[in-house]
Amino acid sequence: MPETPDPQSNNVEDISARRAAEALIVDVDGFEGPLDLLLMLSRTQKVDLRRVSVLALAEQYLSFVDKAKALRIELAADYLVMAAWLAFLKSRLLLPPDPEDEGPSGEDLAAHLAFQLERLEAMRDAAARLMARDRLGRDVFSRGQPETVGRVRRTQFTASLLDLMQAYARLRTKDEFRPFVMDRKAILTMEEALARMRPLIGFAGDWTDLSSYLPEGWQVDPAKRRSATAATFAAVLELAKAGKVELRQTETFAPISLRKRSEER
Amino acid sequence: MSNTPQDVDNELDPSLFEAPPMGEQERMVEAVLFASAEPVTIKELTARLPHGSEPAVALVHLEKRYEGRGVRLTRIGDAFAFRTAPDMSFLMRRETVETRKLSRAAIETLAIIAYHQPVTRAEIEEIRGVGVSRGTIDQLLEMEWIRIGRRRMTPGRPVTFVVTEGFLDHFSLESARDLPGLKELRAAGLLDNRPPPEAQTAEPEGRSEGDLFEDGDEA
Amino acid sequence: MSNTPQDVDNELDPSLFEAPPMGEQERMVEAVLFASAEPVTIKELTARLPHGSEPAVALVHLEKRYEGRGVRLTRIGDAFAFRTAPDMSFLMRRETVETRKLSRAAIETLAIIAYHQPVTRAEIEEIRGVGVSRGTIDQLLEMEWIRIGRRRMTPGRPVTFVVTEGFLDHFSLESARDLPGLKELRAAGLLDNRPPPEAQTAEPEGRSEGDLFEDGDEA
Repeated sequence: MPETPDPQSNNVEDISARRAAEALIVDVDGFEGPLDLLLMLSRTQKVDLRRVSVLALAEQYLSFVDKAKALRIELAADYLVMAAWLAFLKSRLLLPPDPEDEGPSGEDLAAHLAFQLERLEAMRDAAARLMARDRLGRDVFSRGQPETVGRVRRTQFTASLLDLMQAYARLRTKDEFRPFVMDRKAILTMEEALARMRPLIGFAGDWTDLSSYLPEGWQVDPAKRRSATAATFAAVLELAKAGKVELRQTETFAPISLRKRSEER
Repeated sequence: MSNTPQDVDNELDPSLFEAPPMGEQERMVEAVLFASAEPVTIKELTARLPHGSEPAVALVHLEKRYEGRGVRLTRIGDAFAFRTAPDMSFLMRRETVETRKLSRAAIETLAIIAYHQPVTRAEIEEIRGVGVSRGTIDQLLEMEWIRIGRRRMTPGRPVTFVVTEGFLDHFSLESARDLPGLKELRAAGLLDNRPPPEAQTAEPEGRSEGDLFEDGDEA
Repeated sequence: MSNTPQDVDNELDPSLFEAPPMGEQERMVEAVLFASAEPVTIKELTARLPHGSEPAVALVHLEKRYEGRGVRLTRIGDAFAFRTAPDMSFLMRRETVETRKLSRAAIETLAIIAYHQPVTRAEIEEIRGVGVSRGTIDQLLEMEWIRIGRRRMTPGRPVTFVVTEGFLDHFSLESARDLPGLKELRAAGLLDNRPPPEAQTAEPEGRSEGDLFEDGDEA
């Protein structure tokens, strides 16, 4: 949250607005989706949400997306979908209405967006008020020593809905889980492959076929070979990401080969 | 406190025994509620107290007796429990239980369920403008703050979510009607399920406001 | 009740603040005793109440206030606690219900009945991939979570099982149709969890609790 700017001084406001904009750019991860981001941007307009300028908001959002792109920040798809929609909305709001056009007017769309923002803000506010209530175990407390005086004991079996649903889920997906549970012996994990590859790559000065790195005893049985290939490939990707090796594949489905990265010291 | 216990299941058995005097009934309700950490329903009180007792009346007396004390009688849905007075919380550091910290997404999802119930997952997502992440609903179910309600009678018959008595108990609410700001939100139209303008042709979904807090479903 | 609280650890801090009025102290002691999981000593009360309080005096008032009530202030060694009045013990009997988790066999059988009702025993066995012992079905029948439904009009006319109102009540469901489907379970993150440790072959240590109530049908 950027600090609220001092209304007295334009200069301060300028700086903090800029800071807020920068914070936005850096902190895309902090947003719970495009609507949340729009709500945040709308606060810079400092008006009642019912009077928010959706046009200005659309422009702010679009410039945010541009800046993020310039900084090569990868935006999740839904942010881009929203950007496209806002660009469309902007054009609707700016151009005179086309009588041929069937769809809802720009004003209708803008009004709905304003409603969504207001509703989201209202729910935020409600959530905060809810969490601030007197809460059991924090503000109010139940009897610390419930009593059980009588000697009549009756066993009652119980289960929660979650138990029930999980039991059912477990049953219905038994087959999906099978490879994990039953066939453990034929699985090479990526960690194992990685542990194996790390000392080996020091020797890979020249391009070498990935398949030559499969561990002993894992090359013949198809199931084992498949698992070992997948794990080794994943391990090699990790190593490539860490800058330790280079990978090469001359065409689709061609063998993959690797070598130690030359700059590695 | 409107249930009169007489008409619950005693028709068969014309009072062979006198019900205990109200003062005694009050003591009994007091003892039962004191002995339990969980809220006790009027129905259960009726079943446990001697034949012919009127726990609902006893509860009114009891509530008055504990007014302003360090411990109070609180109502949670159809049930009652003793709880410490909120202004005593500063003494309770030792009893305070660390509640699992809820994510912002979980808190908002919970609020949306409470204020819009019964509400489908798609509606929650529509309000938040973002998918409900895996595990959020799961976590709220596990905490027993929400439960599955009736399916919505719309295409796909999606399940709905509603809040539980445990939720009411945790947040010191007598009923979901007492949620803070509920009336204002409703008056401002912010609890309406207003479809986006594109969907003008779509069906109006048959959800009036009255749908929000249906309680005729104890069937 | 002899300790005077002043001499405990307050020498450093000559009473800057007035002690709260006795009525308030009484409320505080009441709340602390109520919420505490164990009897509380005067020493501890002194440490927890605001500076200058006299819990020993407050306890005397409190004891008087609860005289003849359904709950009493009782002394246990050096400590104090609330206890239900001895003549109320007949009401406490139902409190001692011991709850145990259903065995895995039972919960799975129950889940299948809930999702597939009406369902025959042979069908249950087919879905579970393992025989269903009589004990499991009997247990669920006895709990009144399932009942016998209509006979299936197939050779042998096998009985079917369906879930009861009691089942719906326990799981806070409005109808069995409100149970979420597989897709919804997945969306809620319930299916993507790795299989529970019990599912990993039949390692003996993975089956602590379920084992206790095993009814021998998976052996």
